[in-house]
Amino acid sequence: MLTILFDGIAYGMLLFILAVGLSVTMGLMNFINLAHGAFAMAGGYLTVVLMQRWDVPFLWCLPLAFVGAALLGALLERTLYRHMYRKPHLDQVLFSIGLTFMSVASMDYFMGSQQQIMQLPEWLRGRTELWDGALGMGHYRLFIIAVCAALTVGLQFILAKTRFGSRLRASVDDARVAAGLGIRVNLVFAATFAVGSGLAGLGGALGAEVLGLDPTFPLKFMVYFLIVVAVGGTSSITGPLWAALLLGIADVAGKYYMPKLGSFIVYSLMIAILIWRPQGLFVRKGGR
Amino acid sequence: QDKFKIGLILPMTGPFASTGKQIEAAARLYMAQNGDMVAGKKVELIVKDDTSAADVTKRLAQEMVVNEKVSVLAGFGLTPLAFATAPIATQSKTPMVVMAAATSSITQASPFIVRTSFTLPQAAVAIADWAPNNGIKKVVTLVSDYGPGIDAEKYFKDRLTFNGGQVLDTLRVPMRNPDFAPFLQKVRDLKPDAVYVFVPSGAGAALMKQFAERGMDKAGIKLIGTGDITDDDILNSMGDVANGVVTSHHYSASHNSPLNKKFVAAFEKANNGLRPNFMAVGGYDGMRVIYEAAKTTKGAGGQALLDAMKGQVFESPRGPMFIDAQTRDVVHNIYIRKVEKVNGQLYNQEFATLKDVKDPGKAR
Amino acid sequence: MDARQQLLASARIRGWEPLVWLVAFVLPFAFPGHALIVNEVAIVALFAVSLDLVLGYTGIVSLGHAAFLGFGAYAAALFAKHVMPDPLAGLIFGTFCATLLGAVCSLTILRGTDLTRLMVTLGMALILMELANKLDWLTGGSDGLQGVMMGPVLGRFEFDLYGQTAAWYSLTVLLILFALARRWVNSPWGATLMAVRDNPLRAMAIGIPVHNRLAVVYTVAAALAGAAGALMAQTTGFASLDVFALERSADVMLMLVIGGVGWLYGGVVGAVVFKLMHDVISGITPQYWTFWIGLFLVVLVMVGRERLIRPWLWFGRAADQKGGAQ
Amino acid sequence: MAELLKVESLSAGYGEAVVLNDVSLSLGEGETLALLGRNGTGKTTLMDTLAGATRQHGGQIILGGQALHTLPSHERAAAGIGWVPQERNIFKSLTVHENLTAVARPGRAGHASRPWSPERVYEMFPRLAERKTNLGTQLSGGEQQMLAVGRALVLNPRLLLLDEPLEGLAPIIVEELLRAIARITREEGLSAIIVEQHPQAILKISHRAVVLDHGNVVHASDAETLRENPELLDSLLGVARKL
Amino acid sequence: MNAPAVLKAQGLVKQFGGITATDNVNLELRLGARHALIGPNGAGKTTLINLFTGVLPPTSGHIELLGEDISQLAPYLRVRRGMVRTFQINQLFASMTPLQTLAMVVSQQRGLGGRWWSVLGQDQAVVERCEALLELFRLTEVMHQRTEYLAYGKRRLLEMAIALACEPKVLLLDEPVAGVPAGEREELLQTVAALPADVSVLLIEHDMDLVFEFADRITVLVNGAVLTEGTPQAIAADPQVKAVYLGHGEEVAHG
Ligand SMILES: Nc1ncnc2c1ncn2[C@@H]1O[C@H](COP(=O)(O)OP(=O)(O)OP(=O)(O)O)[C@@H](O)[C@H]1O
Ligand SMILES: Nc1ncnc2c1ncn2[C@@H]1O[C@H](COP(=O)(O)OP(=O)(O)OP(=O)(O)O)[C@@H](O)[C@H]1O
Ligand SMILES: [Mg+2]
Ligand SMILES: [Mg+2]
Repeated sequence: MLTILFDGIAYGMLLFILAVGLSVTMGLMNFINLAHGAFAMAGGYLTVVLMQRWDVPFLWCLPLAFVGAALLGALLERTLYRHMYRKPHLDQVLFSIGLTFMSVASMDYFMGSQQQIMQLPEWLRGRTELWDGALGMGHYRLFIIAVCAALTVGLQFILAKTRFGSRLRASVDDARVAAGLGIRVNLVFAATFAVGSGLAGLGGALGAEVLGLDPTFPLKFMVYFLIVVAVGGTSSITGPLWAALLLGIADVAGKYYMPKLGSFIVYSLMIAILIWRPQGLFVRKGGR
Repeated sequence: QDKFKIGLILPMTGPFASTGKQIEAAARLYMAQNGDMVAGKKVELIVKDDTSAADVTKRLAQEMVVNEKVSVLAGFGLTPLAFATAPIATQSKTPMVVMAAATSSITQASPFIVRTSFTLPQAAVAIADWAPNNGIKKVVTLVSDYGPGIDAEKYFKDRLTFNGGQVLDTLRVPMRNPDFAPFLQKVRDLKPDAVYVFVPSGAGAALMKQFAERGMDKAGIKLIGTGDITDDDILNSMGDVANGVVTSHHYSASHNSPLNKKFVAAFEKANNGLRPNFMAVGGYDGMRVIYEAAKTTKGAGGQALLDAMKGQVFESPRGPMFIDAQTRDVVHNIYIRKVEKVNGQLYNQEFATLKDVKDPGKAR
Repeated sequence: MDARQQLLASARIRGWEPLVWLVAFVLPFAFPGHALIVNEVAIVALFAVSLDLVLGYTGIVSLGHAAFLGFGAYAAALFAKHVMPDPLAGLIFGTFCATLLGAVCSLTILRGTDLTRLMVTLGMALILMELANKLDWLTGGSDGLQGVMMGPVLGRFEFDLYGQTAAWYSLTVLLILFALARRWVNSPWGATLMAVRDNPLRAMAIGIPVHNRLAVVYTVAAALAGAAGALMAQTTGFASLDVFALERSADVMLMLVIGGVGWLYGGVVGAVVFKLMHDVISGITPQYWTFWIGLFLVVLVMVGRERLIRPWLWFGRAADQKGGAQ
Repeated sequence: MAELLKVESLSAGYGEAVVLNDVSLSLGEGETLALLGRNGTGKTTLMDTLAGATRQHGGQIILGGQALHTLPSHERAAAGIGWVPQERNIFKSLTVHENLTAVARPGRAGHASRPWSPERVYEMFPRLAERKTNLGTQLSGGEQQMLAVGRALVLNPRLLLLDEPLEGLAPIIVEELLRAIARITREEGLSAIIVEQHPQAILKISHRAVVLDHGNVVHASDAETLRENPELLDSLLGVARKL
Repeated sequence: MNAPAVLKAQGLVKQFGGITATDNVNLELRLGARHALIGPNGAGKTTLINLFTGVLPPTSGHIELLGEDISQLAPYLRVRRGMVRTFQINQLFASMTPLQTLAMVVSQQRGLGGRWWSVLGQDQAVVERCEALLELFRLTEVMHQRTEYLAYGKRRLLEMAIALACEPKVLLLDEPVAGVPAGEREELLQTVAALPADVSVLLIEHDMDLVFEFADRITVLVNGAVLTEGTPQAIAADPQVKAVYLGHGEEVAHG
């Protein structure tokens, strides 16, 4: 069934968009940032507020959500996160969970605990049926796929073709020596973190439509972000993309053909993959 | 003792936080309207967050009984939490007023439980009665895979089959489920007259959007369900996708009665324009039941208070209701409603009434 | 100090320890109204100690430790319901079941990075939760397992409404298991654990069977978690799906890290601090307590555990080691 | 010869612990300094401090008239420091080539000779060229050492800090490297500080020598003095003959 | 030279992708030997040790230890059969002190590692052995410091102390004295040389003074394959070895 395949791809792409920022901060910077969802939520709420209160068109909201979340990320990076890089992973977990808790409660306080719903523009709402309905594609899902593809290409280019990628990885491997060899570690980290947060914000803005948006968003979807990054491996951008696609298709197809198995499928698949390839499915050759 | 304490245990954080907020707000509204003195005692409301964990809920209840000496335990957003607390009510002979949880069997867990919300079978059966008479014979059910969802599925299916309809398939959606696509596609491929839906209120919006996006309405499939999916709390922001959806429930914010108009206005005023939903009315009526019972017993608690709750008959914002003295469960009208735009706002407009519906779960 | 004393020092029972335990046991008696929270703290403390064995002593991060807690809880509850209501027998049964599960699951965590282990353990817990949901004829599904009636402890002490019996029961189990665990990690066997955590490659190169060590620790930790779960089910007379929830695993990890990993008392301290703080703050603001807990966590990490407990360090040596890449 | 580096009453350490007290030394352009001392006397700490990777408590570091001690670590590289840390610290998730390109800087203007580029490093260590795409962790010990040296060179520094650079290199490479250092310092005006456990090997190519003990300079002279005077050297290094 | 072989490699091959790091190596380490393995950087010396100890699985070939084929044996079991190594790049237990480390290793070695009811350090014999080792490697004064804060040279010493604490029958040393000051190196290697005559040692080292002083036999490895094997005198004179490894400098070593 082509429609199921399409839905699976779209769902996978959505997971990817939400998780790609995390694979930047966690995968590339080796920082366990469980507050990732909070940035996504910030992007989502920003979009909702812009659309509802100021009637900003949806397409404009996306870059604004990116920029907003990125600024927030940069601000927090400069004030709080940068003290955390050298701490053990467990402290990072504690810290970022703390931030998540704070963001959840604050959002609840300022925006209320009910679901936020946004209205898409007309042209994103329709649906195209091909071949007598054998393949039905929701326009919004098509849109997500397109954005996602563009993002992947862009990120991959930056990481593979510019020195930024290797400087970043060098800083992560050994910040002390990287700085001693002239890499502006602080700047590299701040920029990366901002981009990671921005991507989260963008993901939140795009995902809120399908997933819904309420103050528990960061906690509710944390598991999904983590699954994608874990299965995809933490050393590239394409890894999480394939992982997200795989999981998306498996989940949608599984629920369609074997609805009784419900959510067993994703979890079992994840465990099986991780036991088989403990470094994740797609890792840089020989590296870690 | 010159205080009459009510221990209100609610989900104040987490995915069901809006339930807790609605109920707390309604309870406070009731107190504001009716004064905080009853039978010469000052009413004190102690609110606790259940954190969605059964052991914590039970401990909180136990502490409130033991330390605070509350006369009534109230609230309870989720079925297992109510079940976990039930033995405390029995052991300490403290009446326990369930204001939200809707699984049928809760009231059987302890003779001290009284319910003022509703039961899912009540709503499910009502729409199952309505559907076959309105051209809906073949239905696929789509429910969340947990207690209330399974209740909703079972009672709907039985009654629809009894009424000569047919349930083509029963789909259960896992609780953690971000995307309804595969389930909706399945429904679409089964080509029923309608899909009957029960999901917790937040997820309802997402579901309805995806329903519309998939072009299901255009394919001639109707969306029906219990009122949870067109929750007044968020109905208005759902937009066109909700327009025209038919559901059955015991309460709509647009219920046409002076009492309700007053209630809605007061609630919105006190809560920044937030519209009360069926949770709020459960909390509001719960407070009413407690207040009136306390008046009867002159502030005494225990068995006497419980007895004074049983059999209360009164006019609620939802319409007439009473507490069945036998089952301690709520009996009220169930309305069939359709989402419509009124003054630019979406409301569940009631257009048919089933009178005095008892919980079908206890009928057999 | 000579070498021998130095080695033995870490295992020596310090003066404050019996005192602390004594206070713990007196609490339910002195404040009967708070016996319940003592019980709950004792149970999560045991749970946290169990996590400390894997996290603190072998460095395996687990975000699914609730799998064992939940398994122990359901096993004990079902045992009481269908076999016999005696708490001790149920405790042993629950622990035993969790141990078996731990032994099986230990095969999945032998390889991999922090992240993979995090996810594999988490996945296990979520699958168990789904299972418990689907097997509703046995477990009561999402309504929870009802009808659990517990007999008196040792045939004499009934569980009372105040929760005193429950508190003493849980504290006793905690004390016994804690003492055993403590002895264990200070043994030559336990020292090899630290080696495995610090550098598995070298540990292997001095003849330590790394996988075997990890598997055993994980299994033992599962047993402790199962015992905690059994206690929980027994003292509340109820088991529901939330025992498997991610929040449980996450909370216990938070507690442990708050108290500090790798010294067993960390779990206990963390449990006390976290639970009490939670109770107090959520009593004040049931809606927004997460904010304050979150703030606490952030401050704790920013300021540092040490300096929070001993503020005079604020003016002393900054705790950074080789580093300072500015 | 113009003075390039001037260190004055430098004290530094880790955290609050002070390892170096009051170290002063100076070095001319194109000169090589042998830094000697027993284990744990603070040689590495001194090198790391010059590179800005420790905590400095006091004193001054002046490189070519520019105050280094006020600069953050990464700007010192721009000012002309090229650092080979003792434990090599190859970036493990980068390939050999990326290790070089990630930090490479263009040569300084007004420099006669050909600036250091990855290509020039490969010429010096052909072995690295063969392992261009290996990750940092997939190198032999000696290859890592070569890479660490190469990585410092592509910064096109004015002052090279070599912390036990010969350790783990085959004798033939050692010879090669020593010759190369001698040549570079001579021809390109590069200065170097070399820490080495084999004093004789480096004293031969050094102009000056400094001996550290317990974080203090206990001896400073030209290299020749120590080279010709092995007893003095032994006594300074306190070569132990027990065990 | 007819002592029995304790460690034997037969047709050992290891490939990393396209790189052949070990190329059909046949090597015998005889009982009580003081054998040195030399060769240019990247010749595959460390890889060979990794194959012996089981850190890497061989692409093909066999390894025999004390007459037993151990090619498939788990690394820790090889250690239990008496083969112990040191690492070229320190592999230590960062959060433990040298004393704890050695106590743990010695207990493990004496079969107390499986005991969970006694306390580490309770056994007097273990403590005495630790003290002797600390003394021998001049670690006594730093025995209470966390390993990660030790100076590099001290860590190097600890690296060796750990190996000796395992009481090996076959000892594989991968550049053990790199980072140790010149004066102390010889003494350190004398300690090794003075090990009981039934302990066989394979040493990798680039400091030729030490190698020629220490070894009674030398194998030269180039590009993964054995170039030649012989007595120190023969090797020192071999023009091929000079060309690829020793160099033509006025002197053989840089000492
Ligand atoms: N990260 C650290 N934290 C605290 N103290 C340290 C740290 N690193 C080194 N030291 C201490 O600083 C002193 C000097 O160490 P340093 O590494 O500078 O010595 P070194 O002369 O380079 O010795 P080696 O010849 O062994 O390399 C030592 O006593 C060591 O214990
Ligand atoms: N994991 C790996 N993947 C790819 N190549 C590797 C890997 N490990 C080692 N190599 C390569 O294999 C060759 C042999 O390495 P090895 O470490 O055995 O050399 P060595 O003889 O010990 O050299 P040195 O004297 O410099 O320590 C090297 O060229 C190295 O680059
Ligand atoms: Mg040094
Ligand atoms: Mg080597």
